[in-house]
Amino acid sequence: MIFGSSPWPEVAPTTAILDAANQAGVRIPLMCFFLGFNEGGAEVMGVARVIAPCTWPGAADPVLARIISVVRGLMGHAWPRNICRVEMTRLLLELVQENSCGTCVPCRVGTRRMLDLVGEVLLGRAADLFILEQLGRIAELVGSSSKCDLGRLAGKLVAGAISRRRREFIAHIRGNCPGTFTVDVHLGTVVV
Amino acid sequence: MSGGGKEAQAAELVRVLFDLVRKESCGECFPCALGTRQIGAALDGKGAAGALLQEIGRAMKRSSKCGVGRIGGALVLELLDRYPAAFKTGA
Amino acid sequence: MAFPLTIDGFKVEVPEGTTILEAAARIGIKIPTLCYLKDIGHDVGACRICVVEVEGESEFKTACNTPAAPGMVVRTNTPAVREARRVTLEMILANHPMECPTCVRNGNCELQNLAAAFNIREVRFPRTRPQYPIDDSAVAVIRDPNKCILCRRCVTVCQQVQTVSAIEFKKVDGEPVVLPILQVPLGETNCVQCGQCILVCPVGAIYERDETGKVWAALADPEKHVVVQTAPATHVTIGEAFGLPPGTDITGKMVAALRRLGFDAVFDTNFTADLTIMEEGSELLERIKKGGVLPQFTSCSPGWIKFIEHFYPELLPHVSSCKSPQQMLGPLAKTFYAQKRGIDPKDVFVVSIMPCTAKKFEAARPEMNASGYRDVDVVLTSRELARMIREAGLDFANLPDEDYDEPMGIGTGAGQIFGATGGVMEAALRTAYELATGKTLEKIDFEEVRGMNGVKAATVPMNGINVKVLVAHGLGNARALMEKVKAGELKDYHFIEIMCCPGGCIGGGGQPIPTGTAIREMRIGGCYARDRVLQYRKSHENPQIKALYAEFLGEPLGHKSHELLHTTYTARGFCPKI
Amino acid sequence: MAKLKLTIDGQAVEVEEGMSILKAAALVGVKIPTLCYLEDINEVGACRICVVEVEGKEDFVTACNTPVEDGMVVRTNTPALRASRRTTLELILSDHPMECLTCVRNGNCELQALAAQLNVRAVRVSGATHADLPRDDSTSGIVRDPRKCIVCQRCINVCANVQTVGAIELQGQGFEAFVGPPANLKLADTRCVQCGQCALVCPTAAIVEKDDTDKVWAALLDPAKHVVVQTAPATRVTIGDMFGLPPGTPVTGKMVAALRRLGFDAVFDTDFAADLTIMEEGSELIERLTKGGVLPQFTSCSPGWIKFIEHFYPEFLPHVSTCKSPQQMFGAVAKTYYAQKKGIDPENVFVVSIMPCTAKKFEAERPEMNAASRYWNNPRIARDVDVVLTSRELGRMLKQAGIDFPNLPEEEYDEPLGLSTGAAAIFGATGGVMEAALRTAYELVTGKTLEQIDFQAVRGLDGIKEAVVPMNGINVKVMVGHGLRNARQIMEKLKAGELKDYHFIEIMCCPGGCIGGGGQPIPTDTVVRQSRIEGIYRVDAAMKYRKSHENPAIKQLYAEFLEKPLGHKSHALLHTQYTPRN
Repeated sequence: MIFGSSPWPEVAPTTAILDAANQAGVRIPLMCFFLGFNEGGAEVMGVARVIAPCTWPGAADPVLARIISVVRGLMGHAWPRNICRVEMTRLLLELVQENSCGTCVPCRVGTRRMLDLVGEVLLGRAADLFILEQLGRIAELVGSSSKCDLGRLAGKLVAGAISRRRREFIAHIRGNCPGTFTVDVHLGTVVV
Repeated sequence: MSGGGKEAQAAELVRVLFDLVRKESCGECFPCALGTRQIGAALDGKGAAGALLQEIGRAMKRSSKCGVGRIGGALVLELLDRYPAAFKTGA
Repeated sequence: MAFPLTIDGFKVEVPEGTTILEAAARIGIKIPTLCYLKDIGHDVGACRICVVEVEGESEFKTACNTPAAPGMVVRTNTPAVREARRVTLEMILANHPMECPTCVRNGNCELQNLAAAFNIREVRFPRTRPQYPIDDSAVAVIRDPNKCILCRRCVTVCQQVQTVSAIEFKKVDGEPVVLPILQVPLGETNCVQCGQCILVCPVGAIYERDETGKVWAALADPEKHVVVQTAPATHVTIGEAFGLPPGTDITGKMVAALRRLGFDAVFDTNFTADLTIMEEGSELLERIKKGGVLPQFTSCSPGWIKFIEHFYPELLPHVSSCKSPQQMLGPLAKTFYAQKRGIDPKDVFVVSIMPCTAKKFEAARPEMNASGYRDVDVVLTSRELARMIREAGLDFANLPDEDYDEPMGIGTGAGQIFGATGGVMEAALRTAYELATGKTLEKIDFEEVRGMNGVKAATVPMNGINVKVLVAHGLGNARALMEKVKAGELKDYHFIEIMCCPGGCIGGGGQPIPTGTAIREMRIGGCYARDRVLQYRKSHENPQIKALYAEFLGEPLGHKSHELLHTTYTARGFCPKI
Repeated sequence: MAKLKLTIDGQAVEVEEGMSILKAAALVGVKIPTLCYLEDINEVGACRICVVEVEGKEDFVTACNTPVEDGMVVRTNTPALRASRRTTLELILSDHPMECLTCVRNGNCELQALAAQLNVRAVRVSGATHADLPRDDSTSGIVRDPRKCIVCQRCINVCANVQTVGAIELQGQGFEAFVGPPANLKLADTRCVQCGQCALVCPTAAIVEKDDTDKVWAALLDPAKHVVVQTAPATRVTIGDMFGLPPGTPVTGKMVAALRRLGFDAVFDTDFAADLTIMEEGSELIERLTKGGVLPQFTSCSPGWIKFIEHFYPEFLPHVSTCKSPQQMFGAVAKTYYAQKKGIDPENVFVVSIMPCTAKKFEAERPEMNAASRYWNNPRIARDVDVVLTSRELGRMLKQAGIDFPNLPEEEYDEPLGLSTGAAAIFGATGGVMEAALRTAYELVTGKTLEQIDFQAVRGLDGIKEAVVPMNGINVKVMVGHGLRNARQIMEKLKAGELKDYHFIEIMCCPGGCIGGGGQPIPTDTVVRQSRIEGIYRVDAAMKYRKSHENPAIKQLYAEFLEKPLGHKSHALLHTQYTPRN
């Protein structure tokens, strides 16, 4: 199987796909959720407008190309429905921060602030739902005002996640994760 | 009496004197109103120390509107001179 | 008697009574000050920033309130003086919230300017004051005691100039603090919301309630038909926020700016000022004819109305029953205008641009719903409008001049001078004379009621009666007149104009900061200059007013007028909520 | 050029192709707020404050660097835009130290002003900051405080493109991105020439001059010290900026009065030393011309330029005049001739310079700038110039002392180092040193009186200017460049052997010359520079003497002390040598 431009790494049979992807230098899970692969047809259409792999103008960008190729590689593969969306959001933001050129304010500071806020949500440290408003507000900005497609993509994906998966964010804020795995404990246990 | 006891006594004396000034301060002019509180904080080990306190003392002594602040300032300078250790408690 | 003294080695000759501060200014030395404010006579020497060395004195002297003396040798910039000033300022800064970028006074703050001038790069002291809650209990005036530096200008203006004494300086739990009397929230005191305290506050410790958010929201709401009215005094003051000289007539630019902000119709409160004259003039003539309560008091100034309700409720029958121009335009917009344009009145949203914080209180009075809805939805002060214009990035000074919209866009010169003390009286006299005598008034400038004198008087013969009038501005002067009315000394007077704020509305509490005596005079000049150049200068000649009566109201003091344009007052007494 | 029609906030406007939305909006009275934007220098769209809505585009675009298109429908002030701008600003403020009241740019800070303009009343986001980034005060002239940096990149672009030095770059990625020298070097370890153009364009206080005012206050206090001050040519038309006077207003007399009120014992003029420079440098040129020295000769007044050539073109150092800059000539003369004349122990003479320039701080600290010490053979005389203050620092001292600058009387400089000519005044503008040199060289070489003394060809803001002046049968060819990008172009031509027939080249480090120096009041932009240049030539036109060699105080100095240009004492005190740097 081709994973982006590089072949699958050799891994032990029980290795989680997440770990395998990580070894290949790619964070996977975020995209499957964000692209709505498990969300049913309507959702796929809805999000595909934002990041249709073939038409996305940012495909020339090496980072986006990598993300897109990951997505392509996963097309057709089943993915657990009950994966933790909040953790995915965090992974996405981590990836964006690692790759942000740091030139424009929304992407440089905004994605970092979102990353911190999502971290608070995951750790159950958010005091109340105001944090979601904050996240939404920054996501809106990053999605509409960033200089390049990387930031815009991240902002839109996070904004989408918050509005569509609000219930799951709220569950985290109240101290429980509705997904079958949470951050640290379950990350390695998903086997495809 | 041991040196420590003397210093503790001095610290107590400084505190009592300063509480008096603080209570007397009408709060109307800034050097006295703010200065007494800064010195208070220093005595509680939470504020400025050393040369900074001297600056406050000088400002109080010469800039204050009435005698309370002026005496307060003079007192700080005097006490800093005689019992410097009293101001170091906890600082 | 002039005498010489020496300041920083320079000889200077000054007359007796000159302070060291003024003497130094003569030779190009601006001794720094912070609490001093000459215009309101505030020279308590609290901040001690203006200390100087005087030869032969061991203590520093405060330059703001120490008179120069013959042969005095003063040094303003010695190391000891610099150190003392610096320590004082640093201790102030230690207690001051470091939140300049988000402070309403950012860029217009005396403490910020002083800190810049003093070159302070570090605050070496800890905070010593406790944290206080923000008091936003009052409709218009909000206090943040954490930013207060205890200069006590607000106390002086409230106690000495306005004689309201809603706030005081005292020690609470050993901490000096400025707070409302009886330590209750400001909204529960006799504060008249005049906002003079805001004008004198050097920092952001007292400020108007910012309601620009509500207006932005209404402008963005496609359902709403948002109309705006601009008070007479704003015509000559908004420019100051954009660097134009005080008193510059910016009417056309203001209209252009409001249109660019997205208002659906731009009306002029000057129009309803003319309407007020029609109603209030008719009321006066009726009182004189039918033996009503005299003298009649004007009712345009909401701070004054709240003042008389608190302090002289027994004199309320003297007050004209006419609403203020702002509150006349509100209901007309939601009845007359809505009807004419075929708009559902519930969708009409009325915004006022006012020189005044008390107007926010006035608009919120429960009885101000004559149209069946809140007559005026949001009141913005001049400062808030300037902020909106700035945020929208409008290049105000270079905007083209545009005209107001029909049918409430024409104001006469008489309406324009409502902005200055004496203006309502002059406008009323211009119209009352012609209505009462049927003759044309030749000399329409009533110079004797103009200007910054605290109380002004005039006598105007009309049809054999010598109409005697008085004009006062600033509540201290109002109080003096009220005491005379109470003592029965003003029985032969017919009409008294009272404006809450010194100088009238051009000196209102919502106006651009700074607002000092010199600036007030320039703005007054601006009002009369605009009066002189307008086509119509008498309220009853305003063609739109004639049309309004013909199409809608019928006649002054008629049935509809009573319903929409007149009101009642509430005796409140001293500190009503306690 | 083609005209395009578009609509901005409902108003139709017709503009030329290629114009940005920002400039088009200004034509209809809409000033779209900006932060990182700096015309022609920084149009990178980093801050995203100037975002606008364009009909048909889903995302916002930045007005500063998006060209207009025909039929475009632009909205600049929608609720979404206001929210976006405000949130962006909150993000910036969430990583900016909240210490306005103790900040050197308080009251002159673009971030502070923008926060006021956008009505930001709370910073509702918080989190990690760059508060732990260390201050870099390794250089003599420039201090960097990366905590206050908002990563607008203006400094990067002015350094790389206007000055072609490239000492600072964008480092790191994502939130960790910051501006600084590469490889975590200290600024002093880079090829930074300390011109301070970065400090002029910084919207906040992330790059500022090193503040030396405390040293001056201390010296003024010290009764043992005889504190003299010299004022650079360019300062007399710029200090007024800090007190609300229009740019370019000549304030010479007020500046003298102000300095006296600060307590300086003698107020002298760098212009005097500028006349001296012309005598020495002109004589050097004539000598090179007649004796076949290295030509073209380059001027040496601008310390940023000197450091530049030392770093980038060390092989051409023999072209540079050996004359010290006027500031350093003044210091050496003050501690020798003046001290001797007044009978003051030179150890106690303390020389303060008021300079338009941050690089002058570096120049004064160069190890070789201790001629007086060598002259008297006294190691306790440390430096020829003890402290250099920029125009901004002087402005701050005056404000601190409460001096009502605009209302001061006009006063005269002290004797004997206070007398100067119009030729010296124009040292402040690009082309001025050349013009001053030509006025004197012509008369010295030909022995005739120069009738037309205004050399218009070398004036103005064109990057490179040239002139040919016939003198005794030789056509003297001169060239003038300002801004280091232009200097680099000239050097490349020299390298290629294209300037063999040129005789004299003036280079100023900063665009516009010293009136645009890195120590000047902020803002300093092209319009301000132009006004200051006009001010300088007004000062020149009003002077009694307009040729350096006619300055009676200079004649007296040669008669009483130096004897003759390029003489023995001149060489010891007024000439120097240069150091090739990597």
